[in-house]
Amino acid sequence: MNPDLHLWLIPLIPLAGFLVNGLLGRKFPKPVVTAVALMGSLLPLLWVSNVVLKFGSLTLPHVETLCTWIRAGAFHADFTLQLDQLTLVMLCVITGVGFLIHVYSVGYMAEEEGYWRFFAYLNLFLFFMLTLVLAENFLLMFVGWEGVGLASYLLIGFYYTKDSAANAGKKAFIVNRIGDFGFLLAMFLLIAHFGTLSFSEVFGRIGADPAMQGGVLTAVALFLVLGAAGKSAQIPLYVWLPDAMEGPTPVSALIHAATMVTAGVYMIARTHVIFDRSPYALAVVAIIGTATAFFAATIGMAQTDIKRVLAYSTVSQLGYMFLGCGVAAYAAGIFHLVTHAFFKALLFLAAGSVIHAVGGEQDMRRMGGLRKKIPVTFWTMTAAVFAISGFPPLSGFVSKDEILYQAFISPNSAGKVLWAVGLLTAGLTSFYMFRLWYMTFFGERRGGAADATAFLDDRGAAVHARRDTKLTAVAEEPSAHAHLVHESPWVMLGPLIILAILSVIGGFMAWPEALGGSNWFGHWLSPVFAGSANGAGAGSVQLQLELAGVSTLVALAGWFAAYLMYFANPALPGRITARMHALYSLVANKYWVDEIYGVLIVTPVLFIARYILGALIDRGVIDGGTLAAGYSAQGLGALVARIQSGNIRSYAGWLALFAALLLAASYFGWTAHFWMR
Amino acid sequence: MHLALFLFFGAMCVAGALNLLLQRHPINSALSLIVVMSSLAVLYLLLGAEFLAAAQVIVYSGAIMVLFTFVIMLLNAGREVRTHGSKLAYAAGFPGAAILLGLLAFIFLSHRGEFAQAKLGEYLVTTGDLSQVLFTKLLLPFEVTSVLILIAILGAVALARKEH
Amino acid sequence: MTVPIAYYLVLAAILFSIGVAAFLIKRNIITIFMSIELMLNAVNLTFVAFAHQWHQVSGQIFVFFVMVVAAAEAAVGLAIIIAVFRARNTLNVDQIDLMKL
Amino acid sequence: MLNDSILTLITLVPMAGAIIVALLPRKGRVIPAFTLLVTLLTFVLSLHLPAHFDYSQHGFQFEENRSWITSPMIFYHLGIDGLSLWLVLLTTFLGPIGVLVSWRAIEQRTKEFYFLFLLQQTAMIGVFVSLDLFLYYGFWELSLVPMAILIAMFGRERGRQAALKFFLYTFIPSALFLVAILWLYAKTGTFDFVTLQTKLAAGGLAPQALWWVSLAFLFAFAVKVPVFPLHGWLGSVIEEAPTAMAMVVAGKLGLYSIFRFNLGLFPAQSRAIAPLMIVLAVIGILYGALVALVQSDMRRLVAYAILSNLSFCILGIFSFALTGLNGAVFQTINEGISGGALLVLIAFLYERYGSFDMSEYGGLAARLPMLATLWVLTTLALIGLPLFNGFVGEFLVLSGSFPVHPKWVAAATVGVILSASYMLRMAQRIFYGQPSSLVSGRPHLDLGAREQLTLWPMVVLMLVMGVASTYWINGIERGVLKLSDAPAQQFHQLQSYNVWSTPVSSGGAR
Amino acid sequence: MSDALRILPEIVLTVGGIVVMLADAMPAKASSRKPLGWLAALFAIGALAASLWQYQLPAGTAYYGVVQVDAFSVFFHVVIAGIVLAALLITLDAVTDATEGLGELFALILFGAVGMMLMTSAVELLLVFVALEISSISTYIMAGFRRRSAKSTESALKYFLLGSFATSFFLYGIALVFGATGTTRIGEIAGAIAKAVGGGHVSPLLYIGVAMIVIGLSFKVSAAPFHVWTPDVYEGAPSPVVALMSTAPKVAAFAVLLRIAFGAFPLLEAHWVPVLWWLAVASMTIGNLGALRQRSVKRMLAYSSIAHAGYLLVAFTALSAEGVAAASFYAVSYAAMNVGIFAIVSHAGGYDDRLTLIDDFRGLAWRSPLLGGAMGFFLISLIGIPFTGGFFGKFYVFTAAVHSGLIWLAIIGLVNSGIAAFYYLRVATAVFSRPAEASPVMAVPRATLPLLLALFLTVAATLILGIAPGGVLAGARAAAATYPSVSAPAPAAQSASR
Repeated sequence: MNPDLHLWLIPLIPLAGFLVNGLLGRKFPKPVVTAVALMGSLLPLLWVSNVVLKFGSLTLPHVETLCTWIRAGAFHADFTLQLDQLTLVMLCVITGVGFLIHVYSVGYMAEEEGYWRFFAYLNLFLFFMLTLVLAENFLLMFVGWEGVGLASYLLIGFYYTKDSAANAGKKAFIVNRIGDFGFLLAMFLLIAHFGTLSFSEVFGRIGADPAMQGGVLTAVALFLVLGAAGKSAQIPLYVWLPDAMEGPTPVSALIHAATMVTAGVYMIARTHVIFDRSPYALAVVAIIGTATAFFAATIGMAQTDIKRVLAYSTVSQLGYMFLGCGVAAYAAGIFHLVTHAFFKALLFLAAGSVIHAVGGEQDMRRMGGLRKKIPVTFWTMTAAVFAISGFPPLSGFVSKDEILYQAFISPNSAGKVLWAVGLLTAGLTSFYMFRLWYMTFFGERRGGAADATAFLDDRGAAVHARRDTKLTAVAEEPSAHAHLVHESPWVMLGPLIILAILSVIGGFMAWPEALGGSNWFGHWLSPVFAGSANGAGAGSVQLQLELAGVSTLVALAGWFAAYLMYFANPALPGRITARMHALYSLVANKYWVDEIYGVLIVTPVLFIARYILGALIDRGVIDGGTLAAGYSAQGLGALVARIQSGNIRSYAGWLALFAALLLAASYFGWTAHFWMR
Repeated sequence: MHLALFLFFGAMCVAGALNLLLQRHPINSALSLIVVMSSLAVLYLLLGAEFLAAAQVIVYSGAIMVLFTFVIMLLNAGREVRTHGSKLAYAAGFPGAAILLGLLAFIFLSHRGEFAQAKLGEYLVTTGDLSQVLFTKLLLPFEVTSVLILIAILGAVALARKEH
Repeated sequence: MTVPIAYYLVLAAILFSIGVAAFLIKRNIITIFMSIELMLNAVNLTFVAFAHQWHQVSGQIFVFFVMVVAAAEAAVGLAIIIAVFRARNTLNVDQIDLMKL
Repeated sequence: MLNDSILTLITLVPMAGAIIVALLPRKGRVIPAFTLLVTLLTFVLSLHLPAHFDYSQHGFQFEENRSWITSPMIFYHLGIDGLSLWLVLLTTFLGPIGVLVSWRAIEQRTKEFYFLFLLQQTAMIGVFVSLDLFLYYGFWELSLVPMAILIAMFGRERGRQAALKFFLYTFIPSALFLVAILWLYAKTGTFDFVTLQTKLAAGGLAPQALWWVSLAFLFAFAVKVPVFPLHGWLGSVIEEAPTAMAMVVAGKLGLYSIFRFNLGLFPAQSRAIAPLMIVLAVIGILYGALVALVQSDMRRLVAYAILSNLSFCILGIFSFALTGLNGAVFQTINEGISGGALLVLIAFLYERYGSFDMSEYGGLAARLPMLATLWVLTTLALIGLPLFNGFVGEFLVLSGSFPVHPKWVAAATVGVILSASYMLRMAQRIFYGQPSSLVSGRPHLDLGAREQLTLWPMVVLMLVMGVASTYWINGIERGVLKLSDAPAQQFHQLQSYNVWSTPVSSGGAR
Repeated sequence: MSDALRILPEIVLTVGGIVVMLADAMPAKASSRKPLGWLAALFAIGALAASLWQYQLPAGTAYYGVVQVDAFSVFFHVVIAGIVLAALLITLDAVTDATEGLGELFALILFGAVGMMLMTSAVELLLVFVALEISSISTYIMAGFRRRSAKSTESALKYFLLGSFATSFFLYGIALVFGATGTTRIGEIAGAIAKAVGGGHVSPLLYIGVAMIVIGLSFKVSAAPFHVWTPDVYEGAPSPVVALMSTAPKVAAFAVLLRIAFGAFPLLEAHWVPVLWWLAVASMTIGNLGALRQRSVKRMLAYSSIAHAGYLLVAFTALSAEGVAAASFYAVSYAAMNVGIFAIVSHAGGYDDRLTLIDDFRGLAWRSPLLGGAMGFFLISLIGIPFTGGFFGKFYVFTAAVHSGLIWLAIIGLVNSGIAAFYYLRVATAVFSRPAEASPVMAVPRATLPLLLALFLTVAATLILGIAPGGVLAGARAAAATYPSVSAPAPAAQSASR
């Protein structure tokens, strides 16, 4: 019998924070807002750690039912929370990283108009994200699922006076809706077949019937993948994530790197029971993941906006996680999720610190030589770069290698191919990360004070926000920064350092046996993924060592290439791009995917809506039909009125004729009776 | 004898009626209508309605037609011009009238047998018999006609009253 | 030597139809009114004929009433005609079609 | 005991109020204030219903049954069940809100306006509570009149045409509807709903004729809802009508009637026509959403949004699944609240800036934060975000009808994407970006006390209904249980149905 | 003496007419003739009272069986008395002291009423004929009462000429029936026909006789295709007169039609019912379609009255006691709402029709909510919205039709009433929409006492008929019960249960 953990407190505290700030924040002085917001993220963290302490003594999964939410006929969905290892991992990541980013934002957003609004939204996000991972049934999970979408919509559009931000927010929400469409259909199928959405019942029923393979489960799984692809920005629905960078940098770090975008991975892991029964769906997941990883990495190589590089790298890393799940190495996927949360959050925050330092500049071509000026940022960033590029023994190395290894040994026929592409992607990753590293911190400062101000408008967001909210004093601030590049305040650096440490040592949680570790993390998670047979590939310590070596070499190669092109010989990139210009422009323009979607989907839909449905059918057929009916009646009316010539003799003639006819009729009995009835 | 009289005066009637129809000047029409009515009076006699014959001559040919001619004089109505205000009158009316005539004639003749034969002097109604019924069984209608007359007077006065 | 009632009826029908035709043809209001009188007379003849057939006085009395009514109608009708003439200064029925459709 | 006369009270209090309004002096805000009182009183009275409603039984409650006209046998028979319970509440709830919205909007001829307004209330409540077919028809027709007159009298430039269109669209079908009623009476000799139900269930009537009768019923109701091809009146009415009327013109009356009569009296015929209705519903959902996507006049957008949302109800109704039926009723209530709230918001915008063209707006978020907040909340409710009422309704409808018509429902679910698109588009046009010339020209005053009083109840209700839906469903389910297919049958459907037409327990789809 | 009692209302009215006539003739002090109107109204009330009093007379005939006082006749007496009263009030409201011939007008109204009442109680075709002529001639005269106006005189002429034309058909019909049966008493005719049918040979004269009578009467009730005179005449005649002649003579004519059809020719049903079926369909359709395009309110109402005649004929065709009752009821409700709406039209337009077009009425409700509201109310009743007399009228009529299995007739009729809604609404929406600046309605005078009284009468009647029709319906049923021949379910009834 488990002790009562009051899990519901974990999501509800941030909700309270949101309500307080959201309703009263406008009136509050800044410190109060800050306090409320930090409480809204710190208290859940403390509560989670409290749970962690009790965790050992729990019988899992631990379930808490609060009350019924929806009940109709046989169907019912409750507010039910559950706790198991997987949930706990997510809880730790969300609350931990979440809290750090809250702290960071206190510094980063200090001057922003709508400070209170920002933190209210941030707390709201935490609420929904925690609901998502704590949910014990699909429907409640969907609450969080849609909710985080809402929060991200609000935060991306935080600088609402800026059209690009507004559009980005709308795009994110609608694209996510496409994913939700899949999620909904998956739920409908589950209801149709199991009459319930509770994880335990659905998975129990599936587990109880080993004969149940593929078929409907494949359908469910594929719809779920659609949902996951939307949330986790995988092909074909990844397009919203790069645009989402319109939001403030902490948002990018928290929502679009560390937590929300990983919800898709979490969902697949959570519902692995279904995927296990559908190798087909699993293959789809793996392929999508790998393709996305590679595809995004290539785009990442050609980006010049520091945040966009990170955005594509996020997409790419998420691809790895999908790959992990796709080869049924859920633990590996989740572990990469964790490490990625560390170093990618770190990267974003550090980038934010850089941007902060150079007064709102985001274009790497105008940076450089910042190494000395902002050392802390530099060193933390360096740690992150090495981690993501997969240099042992950093966290990224461990998690990514595990995934590649699992892919290699997976019974999946395409396993080797997946592994190869993954490996190549790893090289690309290390290339574009070091490219970023060099362009930002080494060489000479390319963007001067003068142009820094000139580029304020590109950076736009905050500045526009300020302009029209008439905070001229603040508007001056970034240009003030521009000519003396300076390190960020400690409230921002603190989180950087913590995350840096985590990125460095995080790997040891799952240090593979091959290297004398025990993969504690994997074993600890295994109860959750018990019975996913596909996972057990035939591997060996030897093989894992070899693969690790290979990937390390690939990473080094990527670093070396970057070194050549962006440090040793800066002219080189220009020549190369000139040489294969077509390819370069293709990549630099992100394969024109947005444009293609525009031409293939958006434009036709709008055209049909406006001209076919709106004009032709609605105005034409329906309104027209009404009018036609009206006019035809009027026409008949005119005919009838024609009788009324006003001439007495005509009238008399009329009378005479019909009198005669009527006489004849009634005499000969022409008007038969029967059909009148 | 009876048949001859009938045919003669019947022909008179029809001729008068047609003349009424053909004449262009209202006076002529009026005169031809008098002819019709007088000959009808004779036919009434043949059918043994002596009081009606008298009334016909006095009331119709006398009073009413005089009134007509008087009005014609008053408004000195001239020859009517054959304006073409109505095609329907011909297009619909004449067929109508024709069908009417055809139908009635057809019925009357085809069922000739069901009707009695009119024999001269076989059935004579004296004013006495008439008043017998008129003042007993049909007293109320007789009284009511007085209201009708009143209305007629009122109306004539109200409508034709002199301008002022 | 007799005449079938049917002949009288047919004669009446002829007169009636001529009356109708006259109503349709004549343009002068007064004449049109005359044609109505003609129709009434035709009806009267029918009544008398039937009265003879059934040996029923009421038929003849009916005719008597028709005459009275006709007289009243004549009075009123001619008054109306006079009013119309005063208002429109014409007796041509084709020109009296102010109100139509 | 209040229970015996409560329905009469609720129905006639507005009428009495109307008569008093007609006698009140025309000065100051006497009349609106009094009307507000009357509507509030009605609402309070109606609260008696859920409080004393017996959620454990299916039949009609609070019944009143007196003889009204002896020949033909017409009874003054009132009563509600779980189906009508919340619709009555919805109507009385929207009463005061309608008054508050019109408070400033109607300045001239207030007496006439509020007189007719109260008359409308009576008519609508009457429709929901009357159980005698004749009485029902009476209220049904009566509900047209004040509506049409108000549109003509207080509508905007083309109000007259709109009123005409609205009236004819609804009146001509209800003429056929009347023939159907008369036929039923001729055959069964009763107008009483309950008796009629039993007699029809007993059978014995010419099926062919019954089929036509049910069609006549359905046609009249479908126009009133409106269902897809019959929505010609909706746009112009929403455009022209005063807000208080636009809020109540569509949806609940027609949908309730379909529930009560088509499903209640002609179960077999309704099931026969169901495929067609499902298709129309799905078309309606997508069609409305798509057309809404390209509107720039806010009211027209709302009109098509309403069409789209109401089609969800139709979908749920003709799935005959218990969940779907529950969802349909719930969604009907949602539509009344959320759609109404949106119209109110638009009206308030118009009172400030005098334009319905969203492209003229922009950047209002900073100027009218409260309005913006409420707008966003309403938007979220309308696009069916979980924890809002809209989600519960849509989810129940879709999940309930999915097993019956998987492919069509899948298509309908696309509406979820589209609704988000057009609602967010409107919000963005109005609140995001730089302030437009129209906006920056005017002084910007945020919602006042009266306006907040109008909106908050609705918004709060949206959230409460989204979280504590069971409270409503409890009643609704009692009402719709007998209308749904037998649970056994549902189970059968679950078994027999399959997505990829490969048996559930086969070797998978590879 | 008892005979006199059976025609008491007629006597009262006759006396009243004479009194008014004489008073009018009184020279001097007669600056204003309006008091005469009030005097006439008093007599009308007297007649109303007398008619109501007659309810407690045992049914029976008088004057050698030429008049028969029964539930049927009394019912219509009451209706006509009521209409006349309202019409007098409307006239009082519309006319001015300057209006010429007021005395004659009031007297004529009363005298005309005598004829109409007698029509409903006469069972001797001769009396029917005379009474019919009384009512017709008086209306001819009234139609042309604005003798300086070209339109008024023209309408009088048209009405007169065509009316006499139709009368001669009616008369011919009587003649032929007389020829076939040898009598002009309705009862005896029925007997003779019964004998003939029993004998197996029915004289063909009867068929066309009936047909001609139907023609004559359908002209009087302006049923299509014998409606042609209606629009012109209504348009030209003074509005108060139209209020009277669009209702009272029609109601009377319908009473006669009912009396003759069910009293004399029930056995020839197979020959005249189909005719009526066609007349009904034609009237409804032509009336409503014709009204669609009208721009003048009075013309529009003329067409609508044609349509309403059609609805009434539907009840006829049902050929059952229920149908007769429905017809009687419909007559009442039609009279109430039509008189009412003409009250407003004549008030707004005045005796000499200042407002004629529908658009002239634009904004009446804004000018005077009372008038506008009342007009709206009557229009709603004409459309047939529940809780008004118009609705119950239609309701009973079509119930009767459906009961007799005339589904098609019911559908046609109700679809027609749907079309009808369109043109009524054009007026209604005009009345309620905002008036243009300086539009004619703004000159509409305030309601006078007689108008208020008239409106009260009509609105109350329409409303009571709409909410508690029980009383009137009982009367109508009693009236229907006077025809035992139809009280038995008509052959239609069985065929309905197919």
